[in-house]
Amino acid sequence: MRQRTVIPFGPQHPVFPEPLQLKLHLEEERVIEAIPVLGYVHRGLEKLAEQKDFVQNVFLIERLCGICSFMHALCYCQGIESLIGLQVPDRARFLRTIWAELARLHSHHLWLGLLADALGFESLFMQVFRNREIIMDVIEATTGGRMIFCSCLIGGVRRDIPNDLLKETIARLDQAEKLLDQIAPVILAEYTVKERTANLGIVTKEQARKLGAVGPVARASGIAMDMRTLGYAAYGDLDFAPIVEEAGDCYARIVVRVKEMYQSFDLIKQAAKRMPKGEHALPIKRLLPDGETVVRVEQPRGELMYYIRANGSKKLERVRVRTPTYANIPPLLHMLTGAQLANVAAVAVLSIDPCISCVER
Amino acid sequence: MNPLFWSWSAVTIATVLGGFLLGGFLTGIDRKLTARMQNRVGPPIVQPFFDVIKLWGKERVMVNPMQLLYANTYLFFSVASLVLLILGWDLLMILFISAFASVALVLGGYSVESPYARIASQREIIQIAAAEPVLVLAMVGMFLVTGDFTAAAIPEHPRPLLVDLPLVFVALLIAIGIKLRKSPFDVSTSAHHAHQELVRGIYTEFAGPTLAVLEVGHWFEMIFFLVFLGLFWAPDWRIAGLLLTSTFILELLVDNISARYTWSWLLKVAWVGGMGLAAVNVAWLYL
Amino acid sequence: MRELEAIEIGVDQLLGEAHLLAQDGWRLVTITCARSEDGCEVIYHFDKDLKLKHLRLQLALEQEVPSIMPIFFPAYLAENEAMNLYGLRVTGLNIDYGGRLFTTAEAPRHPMARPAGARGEE
Amino acid sequence: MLEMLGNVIKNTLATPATRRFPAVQREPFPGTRGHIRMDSDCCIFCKRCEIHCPPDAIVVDRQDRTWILDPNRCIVCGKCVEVCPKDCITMFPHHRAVTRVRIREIRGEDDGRGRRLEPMATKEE
Repeated sequence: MRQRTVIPFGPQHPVFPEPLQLKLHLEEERVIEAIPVLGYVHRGLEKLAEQKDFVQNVFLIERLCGICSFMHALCYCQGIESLIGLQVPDRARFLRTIWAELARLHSHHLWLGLLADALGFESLFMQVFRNREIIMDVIEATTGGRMIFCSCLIGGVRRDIPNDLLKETIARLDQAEKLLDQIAPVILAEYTVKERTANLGIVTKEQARKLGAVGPVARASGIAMDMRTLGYAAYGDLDFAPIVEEAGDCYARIVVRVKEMYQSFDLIKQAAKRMPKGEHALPIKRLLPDGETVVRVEQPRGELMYYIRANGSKKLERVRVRTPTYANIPPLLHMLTGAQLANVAAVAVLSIDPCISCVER
Repeated sequence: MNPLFWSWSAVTIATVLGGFLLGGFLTGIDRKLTARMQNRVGPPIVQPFFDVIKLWGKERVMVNPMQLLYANTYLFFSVASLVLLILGWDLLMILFISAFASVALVLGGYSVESPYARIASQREIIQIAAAEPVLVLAMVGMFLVTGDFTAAAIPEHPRPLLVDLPLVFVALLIAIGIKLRKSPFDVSTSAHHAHQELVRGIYTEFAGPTLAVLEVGHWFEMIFFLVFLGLFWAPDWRIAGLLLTSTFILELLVDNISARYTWSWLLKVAWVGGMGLAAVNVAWLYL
Repeated sequence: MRELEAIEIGVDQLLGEAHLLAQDGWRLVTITCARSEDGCEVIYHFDKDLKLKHLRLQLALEQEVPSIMPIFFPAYLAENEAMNLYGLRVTGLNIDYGGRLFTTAEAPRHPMARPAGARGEE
Repeated sequence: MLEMLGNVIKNTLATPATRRFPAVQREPFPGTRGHIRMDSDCCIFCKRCEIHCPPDAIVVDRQDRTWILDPNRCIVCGKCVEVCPKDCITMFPHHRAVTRVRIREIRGEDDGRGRRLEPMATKEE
């Protein structure tokens, strides 16, 4: 019988920005079994959402997760809007799209930096974060916050992007895109990166279906599932197609995300070009949500689902959040089994881009 | 007391002081240059000294008392190998002593319960196995050229070693990349930043003054290998200096343009590439 | 009041319905558990080609429900969560955290098990 | 390996993108939500900010004529700025350092003709 080591991978580990613990049972350096230990950041937000009134909830829901906070607010607001039967003004729809794509951009940049760092590629990590800073600046200039946008509101958005600021934003994003042009070939073609990620943690199309993978994990396995094709916000008016790769390995997931970064730049430019004039928010006075609904949006990490039940009062009866990482944990465990310890960081963290505060809420 | 003793003592003291200062400054330059390559401002050049002073002032926390012994052994043998190299002793013995330093580090990693340190120690052994044969072959090559195993014989040789041993020099670049813990060869631990897979590898469970000892030991190890490379143009120290500077910058550049690789790849590169090059060169000298 | 278009089923129908959905290529999105005054409501959300289908289960308090993990493997996280937070009784789980998916042993047993609006168990 | 080389060389020659942080600081953008401040001169203690505040960071007492902000709870969302009928809460773009003290605004009694009998005071407790 070979010696088995149990490595407590996390909850504090340089590669994890968030506290997930994986109990890795190793034989030499090969992972035999991985067991996730959750609950380090469980805050009972779903219960808290029942205590606050539904407008205050927007601010609460946004703080469910740092990286994709805007997506949570967007999803929640869309749910409430459908319950009170409110049609958001056109300009608000386009502004929401721009912010959603900015959130995707900065999330994917973060992920790319962490990937580089996990591969021991310190200089690439620094380059990616330098680029991300440009995106963060754009976000701060347009919303007033760097991580928590606080810009989504039931009935529209909280602040408008004036046209001159929009122009400036596009110019800055062009600069960021140019810098990304320098880095993308490195991550896509660099020998060491490619050698370490190709043929790693393969999830076939069939397995991805069975394990319920969502987002880039599913798309890298050949499933063209992208909630943006539902046409929420302004996505119905913009031209794009889900990015799909067939290989299903770690490298394919990198390719999907890098391509999505370019896609986001493109979507923002499209939205800015077609930006309609008009109001950016509608008043919601004396309108109360009633009934139940399920809303879905595409987060940087995949499908986000909200189930909201209201009873015609200010307080909601039930808010259920299913975040993409929650759905991607079973595929992660599948990938980890049989992986080398050296690849756990690269495979585990980076290919599913875990967000633990989302999972535990 | 004979005069030889006094001159040796003087050289030893000068080496220890010089090695400490030079090692710290080189590490500082390393960090500054790395930062500039990454478009950052970077720390001041004397930051490594600040770091060591700060570590020295911390509370001494040890997982077990043996750690201190191993850390000190590592420092002692790193210093000793550098001193003996400067004194011009037998190269094989010097290599042996520097290997002692590495072994002390491995034992230090093994002496704690942390699985990270243990796995890193295993990898460090692989690193030693990858780098040492190249170094031995290099010394055999030096012997074949100068007819002597002592370091003192090299500067007296009429031609620079590089002329006779170009491939050995290239092989040594790989070995030194491993020894300096630079990407893509930083599998067991990394010189400046927390390692991702294994947290900080061998260094994981070292803290405070004990970690400071390891840091300083690494400075001496670095200087030792640079001086060893300098032997390749030994008669003229100016050209040797130029050679060392360019080697140093090359290592930094490679560190910044590549990701870390796995240990199996490291073995392949060191044995097939490094030893292959060195062996071809040595065989060519035989013929 | 806009109700969700959910198919109301009984506990004994659950596994059969789930089997049919699995054969038809549906993906389990998640399981929602909500507590009402007199019992517990469990909603299973499924997705196929961006279309949603919901199965709704009304349970009395303390009533057991079989796990659909053998059919939809990813169900185990949501089921363990419902066990932990709502005190749902799920039987036949292969990966069982013992009702402690998120909370530790000294934490309240089912922190969200009170009806909506009320504060959780102290 | 060589894909990164051009980038590295370019960086070495270029000026660094980072700044020496505590010494050199970037000005925040004009719309940044940095921190809120209350000008108690115009506060009418209507409690609207308290009611709307999502994290319950503001406590207003009509009797004591105090307005207390717990900066540790405040999420700087700006809801109070929006709902204030007198516009006496303002958002400032600079961030305030983390603090555990609460900020208490007290206003003395009015003499009925718009003049204060006691001077207004901001206390940090």
